[in-house]
Amino acid sequence: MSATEISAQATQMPATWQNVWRALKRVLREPLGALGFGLVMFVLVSAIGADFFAPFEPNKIDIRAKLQPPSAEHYLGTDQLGRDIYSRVLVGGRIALKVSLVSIGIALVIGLTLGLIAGYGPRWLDNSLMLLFDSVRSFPTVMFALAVVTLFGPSLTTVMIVVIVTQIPIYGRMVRSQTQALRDAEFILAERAMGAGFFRIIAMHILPNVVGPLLILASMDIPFVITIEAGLSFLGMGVRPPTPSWGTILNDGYSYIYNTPWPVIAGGIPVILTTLGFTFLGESLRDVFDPKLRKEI
Amino acid sequence: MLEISRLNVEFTTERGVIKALRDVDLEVPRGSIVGVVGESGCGKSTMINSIIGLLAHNAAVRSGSITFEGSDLLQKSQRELRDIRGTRISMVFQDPMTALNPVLSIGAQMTDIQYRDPIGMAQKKQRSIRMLSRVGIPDPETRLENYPHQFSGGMRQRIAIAMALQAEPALLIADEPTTALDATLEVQIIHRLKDLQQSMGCSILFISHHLGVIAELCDFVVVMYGGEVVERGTVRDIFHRPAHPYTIKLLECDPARIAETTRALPTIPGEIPDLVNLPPGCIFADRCDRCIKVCREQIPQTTEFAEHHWARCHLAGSMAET
Amino acid sequence: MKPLLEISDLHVRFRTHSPLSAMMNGIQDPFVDAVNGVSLHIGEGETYGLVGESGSGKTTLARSILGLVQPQQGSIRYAGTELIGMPAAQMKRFRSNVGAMFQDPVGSLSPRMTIGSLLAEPFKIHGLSDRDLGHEATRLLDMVGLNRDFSSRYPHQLSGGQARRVGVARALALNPKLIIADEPTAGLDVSVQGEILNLLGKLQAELGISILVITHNLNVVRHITDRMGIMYFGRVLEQGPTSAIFHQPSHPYTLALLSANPEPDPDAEIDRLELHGEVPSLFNRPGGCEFHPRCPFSDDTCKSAFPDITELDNAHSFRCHHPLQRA
Amino acid sequence: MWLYFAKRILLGVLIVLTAVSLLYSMIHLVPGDPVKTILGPRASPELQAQIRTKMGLDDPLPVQIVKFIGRVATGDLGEDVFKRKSVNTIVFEQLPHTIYLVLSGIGWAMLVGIPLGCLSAIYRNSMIDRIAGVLSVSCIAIPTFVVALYSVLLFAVTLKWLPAIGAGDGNFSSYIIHLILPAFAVGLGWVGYLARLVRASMLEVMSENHVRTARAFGLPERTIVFKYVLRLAILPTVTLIGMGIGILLSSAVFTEIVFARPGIGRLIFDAVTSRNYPVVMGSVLVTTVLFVVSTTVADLINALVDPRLRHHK
Repeated sequence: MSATEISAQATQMPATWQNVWRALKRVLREPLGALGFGLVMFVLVSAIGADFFAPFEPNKIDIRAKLQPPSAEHYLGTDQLGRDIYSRVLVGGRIALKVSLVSIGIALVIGLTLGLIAGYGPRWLDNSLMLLFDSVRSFPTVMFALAVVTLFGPSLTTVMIVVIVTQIPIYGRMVRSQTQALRDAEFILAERAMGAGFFRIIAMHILPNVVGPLLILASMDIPFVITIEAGLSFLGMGVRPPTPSWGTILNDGYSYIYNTPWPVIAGGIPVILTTLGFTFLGESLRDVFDPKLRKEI
Repeated sequence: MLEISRLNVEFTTERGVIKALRDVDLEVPRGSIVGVVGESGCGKSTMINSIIGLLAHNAAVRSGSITFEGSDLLQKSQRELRDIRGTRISMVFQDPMTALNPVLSIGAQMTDIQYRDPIGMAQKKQRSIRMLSRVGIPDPETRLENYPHQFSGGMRQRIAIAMALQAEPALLIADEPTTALDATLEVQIIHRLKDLQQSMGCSILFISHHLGVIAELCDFVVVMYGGEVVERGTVRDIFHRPAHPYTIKLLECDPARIAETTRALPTIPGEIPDLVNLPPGCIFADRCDRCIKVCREQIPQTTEFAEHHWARCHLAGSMAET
Repeated sequence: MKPLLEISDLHVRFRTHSPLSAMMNGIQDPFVDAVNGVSLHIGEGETYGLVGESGSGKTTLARSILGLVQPQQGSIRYAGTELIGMPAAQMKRFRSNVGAMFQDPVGSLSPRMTIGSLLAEPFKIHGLSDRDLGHEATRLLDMVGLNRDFSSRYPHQLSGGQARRVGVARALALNPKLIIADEPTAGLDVSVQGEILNLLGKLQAELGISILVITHNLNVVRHITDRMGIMYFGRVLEQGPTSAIFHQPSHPYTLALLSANPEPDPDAEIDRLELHGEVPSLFNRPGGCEFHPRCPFSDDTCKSAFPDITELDNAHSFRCHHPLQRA
Repeated sequence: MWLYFAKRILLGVLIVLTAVSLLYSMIHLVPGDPVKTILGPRASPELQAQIRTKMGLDDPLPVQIVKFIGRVATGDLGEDVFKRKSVNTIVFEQLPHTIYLVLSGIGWAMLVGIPLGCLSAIYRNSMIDRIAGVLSVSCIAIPTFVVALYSVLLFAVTLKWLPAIGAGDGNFSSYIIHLILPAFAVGLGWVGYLARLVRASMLEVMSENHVRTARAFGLPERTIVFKYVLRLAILPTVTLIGMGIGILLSSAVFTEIVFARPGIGRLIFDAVTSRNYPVVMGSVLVTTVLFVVSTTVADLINALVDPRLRHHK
């Protein structure tokens, strides 16, 4: 039996809890999958329990203790206002996760709906939606984000709007191409011949086959969104001070990079660990479920 | 010329070790056409891939030998095997739509496979043109510039045959070359193949599940089932005096052999056993209606009970007579 | 025999180029005729075999009967009712009268549903969910000779033959009067092929249904059909009782097809009509009789005019200017 | 083939037009008066009216869009109302710096990433493959601005090997030296992307039947890899690089800010900070066109290499 046959079986695996558990075991068997899973769990736990773990109030200013290197009291040192960077990193993680999960979730639902319509609906609707998607996609993300910031002003909501608008075309396009491939599949013809209507075919026969790959794709986008949030906050276009964010920690640190390297190092590492964790986990999930998915970005 | 003896090939998978080929014996005499018959999962493809040394990564030859022109192919290095492939042994594959490189012209691909010959480009091209016209491609000179997608399925299969025979190999392995084609084309290609074989004097190992094609084309027939060769003999032996119960059943099942119109077609109930957990006795015992006690306990040995006619069955000799 | 299904002068065309691209490429006729004036009828309890090579339009014909493809011209009447242009609601009710089987045994089953829910689908679609669907599923599994445990399995866990049985069960779920089976034996080994055909035959004898079998396998047609038609390039070139056609074909193409089916006997004497060339592309439809470029008997008439129907006795008819001599 | 080219280019133009209209309507449909946004709430009503007329905001939206597109089509991106300078001049002064950055970034990424991907595919599941796999995933995972910050920290602040700030004093070698770190930061992620993609598509092509045919004819492994596999496997890479220009332009914003380099990313950033909306509009537009042009060119290259597309009607 060839590897492709085995993977074909894996993609057709129905989503029961038993199978989720089995897939997780396969992910954990891969060293990188296990590492990714571990990192993601670590980030999730520390973000959820940020208030509990944080030794200091993240916005508490202590000018006398500014720009300190790591110590037993301040694990990651302090910033230019003497705030404890470790506490700020923990709370910043919660914001990064909130932004990415909420905005990807919204983009997923909208992209799925539009993609199904484009893939199964009439040709003209497909063409217009595709043109719209391609046009939105042609704005370089950060440029587009900056343009949006000029209008709405920098805020967390602005970041989420940018992410939602730029992700919808990606999910929409993918759902559309999968839907089109399924539309002419024999099992869809068989259902149509039996008299199944439009909504029944979409809901019972196309949706279940599209959702799995889409979720894997979305999980691989989490690091991208975290990067966007951190990046915009770094530029001062995202989260407003004094709210802690990995981006603002880096921005503050950058101003003092010639005085002390610690804030930049401390702000960058959580970003790297989180994106690495989600990327490793996403890649392993994809390898387990659907190796053919997303050869291109 | 080609002789496979006691070949064992296994695949390592997540489910366990698949014993894909077990003690396979096969012989292709010089200048003859040997047909291999068998249903899906019988090990035909694994056998071909073992001969040309292109087994999958998770496959391993456990024992046995494949002797070709006096030396064992299994003992050869990848490099030596590569020198044999395309010169002494050539292949034609099943699916003509995907067997050729889509972004290279036919001419480029035909020239590429002559890379060993110390002749000029123009001569290589001339040779390609000659070969294409021999397989019946009209206007070969201009068609050489075309890409595979500009040919129909039948034409592509002709091109594949032209490429395979260009180096005048001693052995041509044809893996279901006509299965994907329409019946009227199938006949054309079979006849062309036979003509070419006779004029070039090569041997052909012809894999097919179409009994009619085998009967028409081949001199000898090998019947495979569940990773074993269960019977082999001349084409007349197999079609007129089948000895193994599987062969008998298989022939009975073919509706083309049933002269009287009937709505009750014969079948072989059951399925091939799991090749990971083999039954202790004969591989066909579960589906065999002549199964006796010894069949479930002992693996039958290959016995020759008439000249050129072997079967792997405890009842072999006695069956042919009845 | 009263005809259950009557097709007359059916035309199905597909657009091959968008209007814009046709204009830019200078294509006058951006369509291909997949089905080109087909007439045939199937009686109650009858099995009709439609034979043809790839691209002959047999699958398109089947799909137009199932309402999956919209014909441009002609009529399809089921038990006297015209299907073309039927309102959607009525069409849905009609569908419960016709069961369909598609080529790929596993691929025609929705991959993420259990066999049990796949068998319940027809009832749900037609608003019959109040029945005991579990009971219906076991009834259907029994009918096609599958164990009841199959209910909880998924399509990819089945072998080709088992999946095909599920396909038969689904086609028969709503007690249809007509079954349209597109290549019912495709992808099956010879030893399993017979099981499926026998099953269909048994169910037909018990339930009195009509079957339209579409296949390229002449041996299958010979054994299981009462009448047959041979399609080439979107037209039916010859049709009539199966035994008559096998015994004495009139169209050269029929003979070529029959003789292209080598008998599995090394000593058989084959009196063969071998064709040259290949089926022309649908885009370059030959004028006159579409078969003339490959026909050994063609002359100038064949190049210019498409032959009319010639009726023989026994509802045997063909379209050819130079039919084979009758012995 | 020409028909395909014409169609593809037409689609590109259509995308640009839609994108411009979207951008324009978005800016004008948001709640709040764009003039007030630009001038701040304390501007005098006369000044507001003056700017409003100057920007053509009195017309209905579709008319404004058509007028705007017409103006852009003639190559006029409007005027920077603060500096009283043509936006064209401002944008095209900065654009070359960004283009050099993007090209050198993708250039080194290609030089490293493509061979790395090939090696991984040829020696699949070997040690090289595993190490290359971890490396490339890590490269993808680290955001550009973090790479930029860390490389400033390491190479400029700590090791003092390379300059961190600016684009040099005008002479060529100094420009190049100042380009090294930014180009490294911009390209690092792409090393990973390209290596992953080349590996995946090579493995896919290698499993195709025609490669088995080539093997069965005993072609040398070198010919098979470079002529039969790579030629097909490179096609998705071309598409990726075409799409990549858009992502690279985004990375350029961060890189130009961290390294205080001139360029269009920095221009937009400064314009956003000072709410200089005609400049924002103009430069986003130019980058969008750049992106559409690069994806279109990638598709055309694909069509040239792949005869199946070339003969497609």
